[in-house]
This record gives sequence, C-alpha cells and structure tokens, in this order.
Amino acid sequence: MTEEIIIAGFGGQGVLSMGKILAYSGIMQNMEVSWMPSYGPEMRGGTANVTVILSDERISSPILNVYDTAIILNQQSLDKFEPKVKPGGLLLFDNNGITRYPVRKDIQVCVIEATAEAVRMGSGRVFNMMVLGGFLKLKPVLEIENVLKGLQKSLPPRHHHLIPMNEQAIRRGMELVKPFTVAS
Amino acid sequence: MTEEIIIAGFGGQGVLSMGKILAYSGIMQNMEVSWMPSYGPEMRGGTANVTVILSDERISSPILNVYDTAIILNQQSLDKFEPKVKPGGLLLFDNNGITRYPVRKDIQVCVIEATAEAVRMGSGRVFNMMVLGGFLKLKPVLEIENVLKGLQKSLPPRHHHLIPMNEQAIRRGMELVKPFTVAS
Amino acid sequence: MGEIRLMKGNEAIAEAAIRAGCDAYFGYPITPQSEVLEYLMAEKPHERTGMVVLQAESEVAAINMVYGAACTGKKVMTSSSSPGISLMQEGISYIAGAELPCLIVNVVRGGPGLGTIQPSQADYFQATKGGGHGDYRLIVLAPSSVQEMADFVKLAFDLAFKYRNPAMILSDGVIGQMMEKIELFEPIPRVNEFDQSWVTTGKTPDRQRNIITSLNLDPYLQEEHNHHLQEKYARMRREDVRYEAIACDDADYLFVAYGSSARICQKAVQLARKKGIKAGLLRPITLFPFPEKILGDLSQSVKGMLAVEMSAGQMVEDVRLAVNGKIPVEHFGRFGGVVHSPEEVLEALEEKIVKPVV
Amino acid sequence: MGEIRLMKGNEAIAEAAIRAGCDAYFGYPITPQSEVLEYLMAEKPHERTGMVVLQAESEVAAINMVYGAACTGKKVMTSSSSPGISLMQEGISYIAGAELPCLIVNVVRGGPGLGTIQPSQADYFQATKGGGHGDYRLIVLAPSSVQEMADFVKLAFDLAFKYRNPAMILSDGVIGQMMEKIELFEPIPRVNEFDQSWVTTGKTPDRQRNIITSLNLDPYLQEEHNHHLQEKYARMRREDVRYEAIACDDADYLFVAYGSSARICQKAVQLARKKGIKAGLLRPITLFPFPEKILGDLSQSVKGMLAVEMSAGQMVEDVRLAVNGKIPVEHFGRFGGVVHSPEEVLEALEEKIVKPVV
Amino acid sequence: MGKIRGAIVVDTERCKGCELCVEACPTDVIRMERKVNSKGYHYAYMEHPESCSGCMNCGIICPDGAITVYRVKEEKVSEET
Amino acid sequence: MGKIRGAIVVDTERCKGCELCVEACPTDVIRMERKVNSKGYHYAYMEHPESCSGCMNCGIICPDGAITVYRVKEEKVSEET
Amino acid sequence: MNLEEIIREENIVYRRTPLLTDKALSYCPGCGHGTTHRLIMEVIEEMGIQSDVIGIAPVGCSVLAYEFMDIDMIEAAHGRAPAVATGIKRTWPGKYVFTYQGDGDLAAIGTSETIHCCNRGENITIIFINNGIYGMTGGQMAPTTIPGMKSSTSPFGRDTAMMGYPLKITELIAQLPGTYYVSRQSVHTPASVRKAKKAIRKAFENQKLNKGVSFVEVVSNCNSGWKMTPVQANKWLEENMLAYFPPGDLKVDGQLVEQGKTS
Amino acid sequence: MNLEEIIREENIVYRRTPLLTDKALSYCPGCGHGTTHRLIMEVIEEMGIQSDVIGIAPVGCSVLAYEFMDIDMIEAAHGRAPAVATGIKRTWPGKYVFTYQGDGDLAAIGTSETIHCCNRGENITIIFINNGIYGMTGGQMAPTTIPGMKSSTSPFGRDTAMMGYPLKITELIAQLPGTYYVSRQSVHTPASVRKAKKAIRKAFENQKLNKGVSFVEVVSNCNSGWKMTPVQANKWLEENMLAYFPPGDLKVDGQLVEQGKTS
Ligand SMILES: Cc1ncc(C[n+]2csc(CCOP(=O)(O)OP(=O)(O)O)c2C)c(N)n1
Ligand SMILES: Cc1ncc(C[n+]2csc(CCOP(=O)(O)OP(=O)(O)O)c2C)c(N)n1
Ligand code: SF4
Ligand code: SF4
Ligand code: SF4
Ligand code: SF4
Ligand code: SF4
Ligand code: SF4
Ligand SMILES: [Mg+2]
Ligand SMILES: [Mg+2]
Repeated sequence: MTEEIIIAGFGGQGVLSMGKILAYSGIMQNMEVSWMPSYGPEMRGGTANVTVILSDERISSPILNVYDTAIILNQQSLDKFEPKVKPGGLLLFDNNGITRYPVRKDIQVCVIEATAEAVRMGSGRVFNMMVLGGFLKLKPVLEIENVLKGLQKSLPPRHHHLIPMNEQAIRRGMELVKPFTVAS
Repeated sequence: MTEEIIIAGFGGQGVLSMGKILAYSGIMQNMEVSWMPSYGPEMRGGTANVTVILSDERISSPILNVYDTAIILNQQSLDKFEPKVKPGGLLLFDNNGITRYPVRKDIQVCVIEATAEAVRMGSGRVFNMMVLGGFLKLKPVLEIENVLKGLQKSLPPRHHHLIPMNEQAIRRGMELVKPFTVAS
Repeated sequence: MGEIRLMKGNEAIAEAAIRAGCDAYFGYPITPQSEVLEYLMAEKPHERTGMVVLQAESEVAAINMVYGAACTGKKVMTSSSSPGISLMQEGISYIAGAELPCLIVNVVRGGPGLGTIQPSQADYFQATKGGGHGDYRLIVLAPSSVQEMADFVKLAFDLAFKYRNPAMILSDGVIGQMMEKIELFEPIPRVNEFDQSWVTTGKTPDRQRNIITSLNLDPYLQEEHNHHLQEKYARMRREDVRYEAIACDDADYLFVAYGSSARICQKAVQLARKKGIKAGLLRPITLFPFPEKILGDLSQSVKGMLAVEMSAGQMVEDVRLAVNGKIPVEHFGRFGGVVHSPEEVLEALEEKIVKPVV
Repeated sequence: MGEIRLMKGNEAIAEAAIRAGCDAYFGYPITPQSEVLEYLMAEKPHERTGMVVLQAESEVAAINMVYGAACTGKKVMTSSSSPGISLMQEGISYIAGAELPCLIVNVVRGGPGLGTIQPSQADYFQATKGGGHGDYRLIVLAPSSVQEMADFVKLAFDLAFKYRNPAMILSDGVIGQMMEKIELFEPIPRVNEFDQSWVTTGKTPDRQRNIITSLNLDPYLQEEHNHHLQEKYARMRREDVRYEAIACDDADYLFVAYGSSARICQKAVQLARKKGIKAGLLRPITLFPFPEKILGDLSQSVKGMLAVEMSAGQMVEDVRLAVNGKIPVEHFGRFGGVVHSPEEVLEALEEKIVKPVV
Repeated sequence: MGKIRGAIVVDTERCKGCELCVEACPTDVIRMERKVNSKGYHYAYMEHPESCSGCMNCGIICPDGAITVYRVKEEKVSEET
Repeated sequence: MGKIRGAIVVDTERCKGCELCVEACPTDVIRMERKVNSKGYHYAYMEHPESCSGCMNCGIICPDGAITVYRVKEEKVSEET
Repeated sequence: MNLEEIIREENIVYRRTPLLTDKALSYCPGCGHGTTHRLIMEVIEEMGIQSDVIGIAPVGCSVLAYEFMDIDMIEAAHGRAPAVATGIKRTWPGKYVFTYQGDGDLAAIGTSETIHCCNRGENITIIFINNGIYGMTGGQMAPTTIPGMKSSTSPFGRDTAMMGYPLKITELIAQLPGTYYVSRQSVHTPASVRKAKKAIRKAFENQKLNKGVSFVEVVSNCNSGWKMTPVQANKWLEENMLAYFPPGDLKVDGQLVEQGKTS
Repeated sequence: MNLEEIIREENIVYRRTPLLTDKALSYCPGCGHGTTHRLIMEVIEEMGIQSDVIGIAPVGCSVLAYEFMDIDMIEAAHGRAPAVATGIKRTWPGKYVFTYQGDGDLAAIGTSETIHCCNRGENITIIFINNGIYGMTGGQMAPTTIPGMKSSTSPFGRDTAMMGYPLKITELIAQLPGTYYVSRQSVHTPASVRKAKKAIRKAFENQKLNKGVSFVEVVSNCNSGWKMTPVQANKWLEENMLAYFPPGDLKVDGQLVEQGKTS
C-alpha cells in the first residue's frame, strides 16, 4: 500500500503539523513515510503545502507531480492541485472561502466544513485535526490508535493534555465529512 | 640572433635593474625582449635573479632551464647556475665572496672584479653597470649607443644626470673583464 | 535497533553530529539549513556531550573557527547553503592545504547569486573540483535520504580523519527539509581515536613542536606537498568510492543521479520498467572520489546514460569522462530551484537516450 | 603605431585599463599582482582620465564595490591572486547572476591555501566551471604575453558588455611579473558606448525604475533566468571562441596549453621539430568558451594530445571532453609554484604520447 | 459628541490587521472589522468617526500605508466651532 | 676609566647590522664591525667595553636576539669599589 | 460636518506616498520595515530627488525593498551594501546613494564593510533596521539580540557568557572620523516615527555636504521573530530594546553628542 | 675585573630565550617583529606555560612566526586569526591561545573577525603589530597608515579625503564589553620594550581569569616599507606614529582608562 497525499492551504492553518501527525502515525503503523514541505522566507502569510507519503515499501521520490489524495484548505491550493489528483483519487476540501468549486468527475470529491465547525466550537486550534479525521474516514489507511500514538509523538510533552481534545476533533471530522457533488 | 641570459646575485646588487637595462637596450635595437625575475616576499635579503632574452624573433618561453650566458654575483648563484650554461656558452662572475670557483671547461668562463673596483672608486651604485660592460665586451650583442638609450629609458628622468657616470662604469667594466682559467 | 524518529534531514545532521561525538559546530544561519544550528542550540549538546556550538558572525568566521578547532584534533563541522559555502572557499582551500579533517555540510539552493532558497544541485562543480584556489579535493558524500543525512555525518568524520582531509556532505533543500523515518545510531563517546600526533595543543617536552600551515614559500617544497595531496586523492579513488546500483544488472539505459535526484530517478525507473523500458539507476554516493570505474564498466552493457541533476549539467561531465565516448551520455535536469518530477525524468530518458539510440 | 614600452604584465594591465576607458578599479594587495594597484596609484588616473582607484579593505569588499559600480554601467575592474579570488566567489556568483559586466584579473599563484607566491595555473576549474555557487560562467581570457595582458583588458570589457557578463583574465605569476616589449593601444575616451538602458543611476521620469538583482524567490522565474543565462553561454560558444594554432597543420602530436605554459610549449614545439617530432600547439585563448570544436576537429588528424598546465590536471578534462575518447589525451605539468621547462615538456610528450601511441 | 474634524479611509485590501493604528489613535476611533479581506486579514475601520481629529497618528504608524487621513482646514473648523 | 661592570657578547652570525643596539646603549659601548658576516651584514661589537654597565638595553632592543649581556653581581661590584 | 465633506481630495493631510509602488509589502503585519520604507520614500518625495537616488537593498526581510520603492535599486549580497554603495558613490559622486540594512546584515556578516565604509567617510546614507533578530531566516539570534532574549538559536535566551554581548555598532560608528551624522531612532509610536523621519531627512540632506557617512539606526519590531502580536512587540521594544539601544542623536555635524544629551 | 671574569655563564643577565628556535629570523634588519617575538617567548618562558600555549600566525611578514617560536603554532588565513583562535579556545578552554597579527591582517581584511571575537569576549590574547603598512607585500597602505604617509599604494602620501582616515581599531576594541585588557605599546626604545613586555605578560596572565580578550597593540617600525634605516625608522615612529597612536593602557581589568591617564 502506498498513499501519496498533498495537504495545502494558508500558512497559519496547521498544514505542516497535520502532515507531521500523518507521518508519525504512519511510523506507528510500521510504514515508511516521507514529509516534504514547501518552504519560503519567514515572513508570515502566503500558502503552504506538504507532501506526505505513507507506504509499505521504501519510498522513492518524496517529490510528486500527481497525488492519490489532495487535502485542500484554500482557493489558491484548490486551483493548483485539483488537476494533480490521480484519476480515481480523492480531493477533500474545506469550503471556507472557496468561490470556485471542484469540477473533476474522474475523482472522488468530498467536502468538510471544518473551519465553520471550529468557529462554532470556539477552538480554531483543532481545525486541522477535524480535517484529518475527515480524511481518515474516507481513506482509513491508518488505524486510529496509531494516529493517537502519532499525535503523542509529534506533540511536545507539555501539550499532551490536549490529546483528548484532538481525538475528539478527529472523530468530529469523521462525522462532518461528506461527498461533494460536482456541478455538471 | 637569440641571447638567453641569467643574471643572479644578492637582493641588493642591482640584478633586476641590470636586466631591465639590457632589455630596454634590446628594444632600442629593435629586438624582441623578455625579462623574467624571480620574486619573493618583500623582506630584505636573500637571492635574486632575472632571465633576460634578446632575440630577433618572437620569444617563446620566457622561462629557461639552460642559458647562453650566466652573469653571476654570488656563491649561491654560481653553484646553482654554472651547470645550466649551455655548452659553449658564457659564464661571467664577480669574484667577491666567491670561495668555490667555476669548474666547467666546455664553456667560456670570465671574471670581473667589479665589487672591488666599485669599492675602490667609492661608488657602489654603478657596480652592476661595470658587470654589464664586462658582458657587452664579451658578447657585443648590443651596440653601446642602444645601451645608453636603454639606460635613459629605464632610469626615471630625475636620475638622467647619472647617465655619464653609468657610461663610464660600463666602459670600465669592458676593461676589467678577463678570462678565468678553470683549475684542472 | 537504534531509536526510530521522524526527522528533517537538517535535524538528522545535527542529532547525528551529537551522537557521532562531534566536538564543535560553528555556523551562520541560512535557509534551507538553519535547522542544523537551531536543533543544536535547542538540544544543548554542551550538556549532553560537551559539544561546543557557536553561532559565528559570518560564514568566513565559521570556516576559520572550524580550521582552528580542527588544528587541535577535534571533530568539528559547519553547515551552510550555497552563498555561504562560496564565502568559505578560501578557508576550505586552506583546510585542504593544511590537511585538516572536518565536515562541511552544503544544503544546496538555487543560484547563481542570491538566487532562490529552493533546492538545487548546481554546486557540484564547486564541491568536487574545488571552488577555492589550487589543486585540492574534498571527500564529497551525497545523501539521498534523511537516514543517510545522519549516517554520513559519522562516515564523513571517519573518512576525514582517515585521510586528514575535509569532507563535505552535499545535500539540497529537498533532503534538508523533508522528514522521514530514521533509525539513529547509538551515540559514540566524544573521544577521538584517530592519530593525534600532529595536533597543536601545546608543545609538551616529549615532542617537537607541531605546526599547521598551508604555506611553503619554496615552490619545490610546495610541489612536493601537492604530490603528497595527489597521492592521497588517488588513494581515495582506490579505497573509498561508494555508489548504489539499482536495477543495473539487466538495464539497457541508465540514469546517473545523486541525492534527491536519485530518489526521483528511482521512481522514474519504476515507471520506466512498467512501460517496458529497461532502465536502471547508478547513484554515486561519493561524488569525489567519483565512481568512474563502475560507470566505465556499465558503459559496456548499457546503450546510453542520462545524467539527471538539478543543474544545467555538471556531474554529466564526470559521467562523460568515465565513459570516454563509448556510449551516448546526455543531461537532463530542471534547475534554478525547480525540482524535476519522475515523469519528466522518464520522458527525458525516452527523448534523449532511448529514441536516439534505437 | 602605438607607444612601445618595456612593461611588466601587471603594469600592462593597469596602463591598458586607463587607456581602455576603465572607470574604476577596486582592489586589495596580494603578490604577485600588487603592481596593478601600485601602478594605478602612481599614475593618478584620476587626473589622467577621471578613473577612480580605491584600495579596498579586503577582496570581499573589492568585488562588491565592483558589483556596485557595474550596476551603474561603469567599466569597472578588480585584480587579485588565488586566495583573494577565492574570497570573491560569492560576489562573482552575484555578479554573474545579476548579469553585470566587469573585469576580474586573477594572477594565479600556487595553492591550495596560502601555498606559495610562485606562478601556477591551478585555478582553471575555479575560473571556468564556477568556483562560486550555481550555474554560471565567466568569460575567461588567458593571455600568454605582456602584450596580451594589455590587449585583453580592452577585449574583456568589450565581451563583458556584449554579454552583460563578468569576464576574467586568468594570468599567472610568470606573465604578471615578466617584462616584455609591448605596443600600447591608443587611449579611448572614458565613455561607455554600450547599451545603458538597464543601469541604476536614478529613475528619471522617462522610464520605469531599473532593478539589479540576482534574486527570484519563485523558482520557476529563477529557472527561466537560468535558461536565459545558459542561452547566453551558448551564444558565447558560438561567437566568441578564441584560440591560436601553432604548427598544427601537419602535426602528429599536439600540446594543448594556455598562458605561460603555452609559451613554454611553443619552445618545446621548436625543440621537438628539431628532433623530427611533428609537434604542434593549440593554445586556447578563451578558456570559457573553450575551443572544443577545433580540438574535436584536430582529433581527426593528430595521434594524441598532451595538455600542459601548471596544475595537477584541470584543463585536461575539457580537452578530453572535446576529444570524447577519439585519441589519447594525457596531462603533464609541474605545479605548486614550479614552472616546467621546455625540455621537460617535450620529454613528457615523448613519454606519454609519442611512445605509447607509436 | 465632539465635532467631526478629521476622517480616515482605510485601504481594506492593503490593511493587514496589525492593529497598530488602533493602538496609536489618541481618541479611540479605530476598530477591526470582523470580516476579512481577500488575504484573510481583519481590517481597520472608523468605529467612532466623530472622535477623529485628523491627527494622522494612524497614518503615520501604519506599516502598510493603508490609511489616508483627511482633515478640514483649521479655519474651517474654527468657523464651525 | 670607570670600572668594568658589564659586558656583551654578540652572536655575529645572528646580527643583521641594524645598529639599534648602538643607538640604545647609554654609554656608547657598541660600534659596527667593518667586516661582514656570511650573510653580508656588518655586525656589532664592544668598542668601549670599559663603559658597559650591563644595563641590558642593547639586548632588549635587539630584534634578532643576538646579544647576551653579562653583569657582575652588585655586591661583587661594591666589594671592588 | 459630515464624513463626505471631510473625505475629499483637498482635505488629505496624509496619504501613502506615490514613491511606494502599488505592490503589497511582503512584510508581516505590523512590521517596522514597512514604516521605515515609507519614511524613506516620503523624504525622497519631499526632497524631489527621485531621479538622483540609488538605493541598495540587503539580504534580510527587506531583500525585496526594490519591489516597493519606486526608485532605481540594487540588491546587494548579505552584508556588502556599504561596499556596493562605495562602488556607486565613487563613480557617481553627484547621486544620492543609500543602503538599507538589517542588523544581521550590517552588524554581523557586514561588520567590516560597515566599519571601513564609515571610516573612509563615503558620502552616503545608511539606514540600519535593528530588530534584534534575523527576521528573514526564521528568527535567529542577531548581533543586537539583547541579553536574555529568546531566538531560534538562543532558545533559552541570549547567554552573554557563551554568545557574547550585543554589539552596539552605532556607538562604534559614531567614533569614526568618517561619519558626519549618526542617530538612533525607532518607529514604534507616531511620535517616534515623526522623529525618525526627521533624522532620515537629515541623513539624505547631508549627502550634499560631502562630509561623510550619515547613519540612522531604526529600532524596529520583528513581531514574527519575537513571537508577539505587533502591539505587544512595540511595547516590548519600548521597554526592552530602547533600554539597551537608547534613541537619540549620537553625532551631529561631525561632532559627538555628549552622552545623555540625546535630542 | 676583566672581560673574561665577567663573561661567564653565572653572570648572564640577559640572553636569547631558548623558546626562540635556532633559525635566523626572516625579518629585515631592525624590524620590530623580531623584538616582539622575543618578548612573547620570554613571557611564555617566564610563566612556564610552553606546553599549554597555542599560537596563531597571520598572513603578513610574521607569517613564518611558527618557524621561530618553539611552541605549537598555526598559520591562519589573512585576517582570520581571531576566528581560528575562537575555534581553538572554545574547544580547549584550558589552553593559552594567542594571535599575532599585523595591521593589514587585523584592521583591514580581518576587521569583522577582530571585532566579533573581542565582542564575544573570547579568553584569548591578541598581539597586534601596527607598523602602519603592509610589510610583506611590498609596503602598501594599511588601515593604520597615517595621514600624509607614503606607501607604494599612496605614493603621494595618504590623502584622507580619498583614502579615509587611519582606523584606530584599538580604541574601538576598548569600547567592547568583551575586552578585559587593552593596551598600546611600542618597541622602539629599551624603555618601551620593557613596558611592552609587561603588557604582554599581563595579557597572558589574564587568560586565567576567563574575563575576555586581552589585546596589546605594539607600534613597530617597518623600516623596509618606510624606506628608512632602522634607526631613522624608530625616530620617525616616535615622532609620527606615536603622535597618532599614543601608547598606554586603554582598558585595565575591564575598565576603560580615562583619557590622558595612560600608564
Ligand atoms: C552569505 C549569506 N549568508 C546567510 C544568508 C542567509 N540570510 C538571509 S537574511 C539573513 C539575516 C537577516 O537578518 P537581518 O539582517 O537582521 O534582517 P531582517 O530580516 O531581520 O530584517 C541571513 C542570515 C545569506 N542569504 N547569505
Ligand atoms: C586573502 C589574502 N589577501 C591578500 C593577501 C596578501 N597579503 C599578504 S600579507 C598582506 C598584508 C600584510 O600586512 P600586515 O598585516 O600589516 O603585516 P606586516 O607584513 O606589515 O607585518 C597581504 C595583503 C593574502 N595572502 N591573502
Ligand atoms: S487621524 Fe488621529 S484621531 Fe483620526 S483615526 Fe487617525 S489616529 Fe485617530
Ligand atoms: S495600521 Fe494599517 S495595516 Fe495595521 S491595522 Fe491599521 S490600517 Fe491595517
Ligand atoms: S641590535 Fe642586534 S642585530 Fe642590530 S646591530 Fe645590534 S646586535 Fe646586530
Ligand atoms: S649592556 Fe648596556 S651598557 Fe652594556 S653594551 Fe649593552 S646597552 Fe651598552
Ligand atoms: S519576519 Fe520580522 S522583520 Fe521580517 S517581515 Fe516579519 S516581522 Fe518584519
Ligand atoms: S618588510 Fe617591514 S615588517 Fe616586514 S620584515 Fe621588513 S621591516 Fe619588518
Ligand atoms: Mg534583523
Ligand atoms: Mg603591517
């Protein structure tokens, strides 16, 4: 099994750490993993993305042109990565701020209103965990217990008390995610 | 005609300027010339040498391994360059401070007691001009008028009043030079 | 089994340095490798092993601090990225001339000039042919995974001390910034077991004074010294060439690629094989000494080679020199900070090698 | 006919700079080229032509002063010797990246490190393959006489402005320190007749602002910029290769040598011909662009080539690449500050080429 | 409340929501909009336009030059007072 | 003249004839030899040994460390006075 | 009077200078680089010297200054702007030349170029943005990081025993005979911004006098690197940075200003 | 008493320290480098620390210092000795580390390394030979060439308008918090040599205190570069160099010495 994922959004949306949790979870499941971020100068703002590969085999290229899954958190990223999902692949997006919606019909498109839910719950910090939950619901490539272990590994100890909250968010995300019907 | 000359001695003996006068004189005689010094860090002391080539043709290598003429002003240089005179070539040396004399018999060896004469005349500055005179006597590759022109060119104008003195020294050198009999 | 971690390549370098018993790190921040210094500062290796970590005022200062510590037999290193490494060229030439062991890490970014901070492999010439003045060589190791980023730190120190020669890890923004699972080697004590007879730590009564210099005013002595260096480089060529051959046995066509390009080519080999093209990959691990013999040998069995580098074509010259005209050797690479994809690389193989050769 | 003088190579560079309408010189003393700055200071070119001459605090400062003046369309130059040129590598990479015309003179001495102050040709790689980071090239001219030291100053500025690219005169201690008869070209006015539309001298209302930079944070733009540079280098290869062929027409064996080595080989050709060996000399004048085509052509007619350089073997790689395995190419050279003699060179030809080939 | 003497116009697309103008305003005129601009930033607006004296503090402190400050000429003001 | 209290020995091969010792000697002891050493330098010697006080000035100023200075112990001197 | 009556072209008392380009500044929200850019462009606008100004951007967050300033500009290598400026000013003595440099650029890697340019007394203007950190590369310790201050390479605070004291380069520069005007300012309040602008103006006007370097340090926040909001950052700046780097003129008309007598 | 009675082993009051090697110094006759070498070696001999000293030679006439000093030594790149010393001292805090540098080396190309090493307060000793010229390369102008002074690159005398003023780097260094002892001495008379030795001794002893840099400038002649006899050169030094570079302590025990109150 090899799952090639791109996660893309604004700088502050927790894109990189979502990727890191995925990667750590993969390790907990005895998989090979790679996590390759886009990087730029320090100044705040702009977009960020990370390519995560989970595989049972040694991973060759950590840089990809096409992906099994694209997890998309803003418009720019949607425009850029929708065409790069492999036929039959998955496009999962948060609809906050999206004005031009996905159009491809040869892939599975799902939406998760995680931003809205996070605002409702008053905890913006777990937004990305909800999205992660949505992804895991659609592609259960990782067992939830391994994800929790991965979470533990990737958070510094002083944040370990937040794990239950994160778990909750993941589970909430699993509930929230739903298919998106591409307009024809 | 090509004449390949090495002039070698102590740092302060005017080795480089003798070479320069030779080279300039060559130019005055419409020859091709090259002047290639040894060079080192600035600190006073040590030996100096310069390779001068005078030729009717374009000069190829300015760096030589063997010479038509070696003009030698101290012991170290004698030791080093005596073996590098071409068979049939000329070795001219000043005998001041020399303890180990030339031994080669396949070349012309001449001696000039220029240091002694300069001390006698009380003008150490023209010592090298005497040696030059000695050389020109033995190998009249340059006409004396061209040497005087060369002298004029190579001295800064403020020193032009010294030219007659230099000419005198050259002529004195021509008188002083004499064959050296190699011990057998 | 060693400890398993998810780490960035840059962090792996830093952690490996602590574990390899490195005595000192001197460096100046520059993207995409600042994590090396940052990780070290956060880890307080001073407390863990006694390792010294100092942020220098510049790359020029850093490489000369390395020079100093290396003179005393310490395992010492620096890291930087392209512009910073250019500034170190005089220092590197001195270190090579004075025969000092040390490790220099270059996490390459796109040039020339300020260029971009994105990954590149355009410092190959500088690393392998001597960006500084004079005839000298670095031992150049090209990791293609985070695991190798860690492992090569130890290897680099071993080789550097074996030869009393500076070693370079030539990496790039991809390997430096990516995270992978790695197994960390067990820490070794911060004790230097290599010959220390030459080091300058104070002349004790039992020995003559030691001198470290790269100067010989007498050119004949300097030539002798240069011959000695050349013999050392020849010995490296005999004893320490490293490479990885992937699917080369039955290959008709070869990718030759190092570092992150090799990772990408590995995928391209898979894609090619799926298409029925018998491609293989020869991955030089030591860029100097370059694996010229195996390439010469392979030129007997394959029909053409494609050197894939994120540069306008640098390593390709060494491949050509190794093959010496026997088969076609072409170059492909995106550059200036752009990373090629496996698909592009395969397409280039087909266009430049497979088609013309057939 | 121009003025005839007896001059040192270094002085010729300085005098030629004044006559070529050079606007500014920035440099730092180093043997064996300090006469360039000294001559300029003594000549007060400030009064003669308005040329600016400034002793910088270091080579790093000097090359960046050059960068600044070059941004404003001035004819500007610096000179140094090996260690100093190594320090300039970052700056040179910037200049190349920003596409600025300028002249850099390297009067090479023996390395690595502090080495010796005696002549050498071991900075060939650095000059031709980019000692700095990234994919860039300098136009590299190799004078082999004092006359060419002067003439190439003008040529270098012409080429630098033609391509908006830094040019280097790669000389050595022999050519720098020797005196020869030279004919000086007539002074040209200190007016720059090249395109000045890109220079940064203040944004006047009639145009957009001009920007000089080597930065492109976007790697795709940087790649585009790199392609533009590569095209420029390709054009140099088409239009501005220079070499001198001596006795090549009927040659069986070829010396390939530049600079002072070429002078020595010229004598070796004479000695060889006397011995009945039909030797010739191909002297690259531009080291980049390298005369690869003529060497490829000559590889059809000669039986072997000997690259003669005062290095452990650098240009020989370019000769091999040009010849691509067709005939044997070997290397000979004394190095580390030692200059080979014509006799040695001939002997090497006989040993390494004539005997094995026959 | 006090007479209107000044006003500001915020370039909402240029504003990055740093709130330095809020801090700098001596008469507490400015607040941040709950909406965000196309770059995702909350932007400044006059919450209490009547308090603005046109003192320019906000314009002067704004790193992004997002604020234009208007003030009616002193004589005008005095006329009205 | 005055009692002999000090003396110097010049390493004639090490001496470079700089004359700094001549200048430094408060009692004008030192002069330069007309002969030269193997490197061609005139070297220093005691022209007036009777004036030497053993003050060490010459040794201290000599860049080449060519001078050894001797002095008889003060008590000795006073004994003899 | 209502808003419409006030918001009229003729009532504008403050607006973005047209010498800033339309491009949005790449700086973080609240960063003092933006403010300082604006001040320089306002001074150039007011002096009417746009066509005679050549600016030099450093390597640092302000590396892209040339995208925002509508003047001829050059991007210099890290730390080398004073040498670049020298090259220009020497060949174009009639032009206004200025460098814009961060603390890493000017006081770490560029120390030598800074000192020697100032010592030679090049007739240029140096604007020195001191934010106590390497902003662009991710908040590493700078030569001006104050004792105890955290950065990504001093994560436990600057330990002066290990990392040395902050370098007060402006104080050193004021000592050099080649400097004519040396001032330290800040841009964290409207009042300080006004003063900073005056200093910058003076620094440009001095170029006409041909008397040497005019040097203005601008203490500024790097809220991103300091990990604070812009408002917090400016407060922290006032309380901590300014204590270490007190604002005021250090040298005026070639004369050192007596300590304490800062204007 | 006759000479034979005096010239006896037991009466030696001054002799060449055995810590100088047998090799003849490569310096020109009368050059202050030799004197200063001797002083350093005498101090090391007297302190009995030969086996714990690491010396660093610069690029300059003293590049070959390692041939004359019988201690472990390192030849550093031009200007980089303070960085090299930092690398050593940081890894061997218990050793005595010193640099020996010329004015070109320390105050031109090495300015940045000098300033930052001093500012970090590395516990080392810096001996700075100021002879106002680049001796080794043939007498070019140095940062410390005084106004009007001729050199091969200021053949008409240093023109301060064009070439800037001499850099009083020692004064700058005394300002830095990382220096503990800063002194300027000379070696042109026996008295000055005695003082210089005391300063050098202090500079070595301070290393035990771990308080930062001890820095001793030694004003010295380069008679070759100045084109004078050694005796003339030392007179010229006293009259001209010392006027510009007045001898005395600038900083003692970490405290600046009040101007005029030089000891
Ligand atoms: C030679 C070189 N070294 C290092 C870097 C990396 N670098 C870029 S910006 C920077 C520091 C910027 O800090 P500062 O000058 O304080 O500017 P700021 O971003 O804080 O405004 C560094 C180290 C570089 N580009 N070139
Ligand atoms: C990078 C570099 N630049 C220049 C030189 C040439 N160089 C050698 S010594 C020297 C100056 C020496 O002057 P100083 O430091 O004052 O020492 P001095 O000889 O006067 O004692 C220079 C410029 C060099 N070796 N390396
Ligand atoms: S102009 Fe003054 S009063 Fe008006 S909003 Fe701005 S800061 Fe407040
Ligand atoms: S200061 Fe400017 S950028 Fe910041 S909130 Fe106010 S208007 Fe917006
Ligand atoms: S000081 Fe020393 S070297 Fe100079 S003359 Fe006297 S003994 Fe000789
Ligand atoms: S010891 Fe004193 S008195 Fe004796 S020779 Fe030397 S300087 Fe003169
Ligand atoms: S990182 Fe700091 S200096 Fe850079 S733009 Fe952001 S706040 Fe400003
Ligand atoms: S050149 Fe000057 S500094 Fe060098 S040894 Fe001679 S006198 Fe001394
Ligand atoms: Mg900063
Ligand atoms: Mg000096």
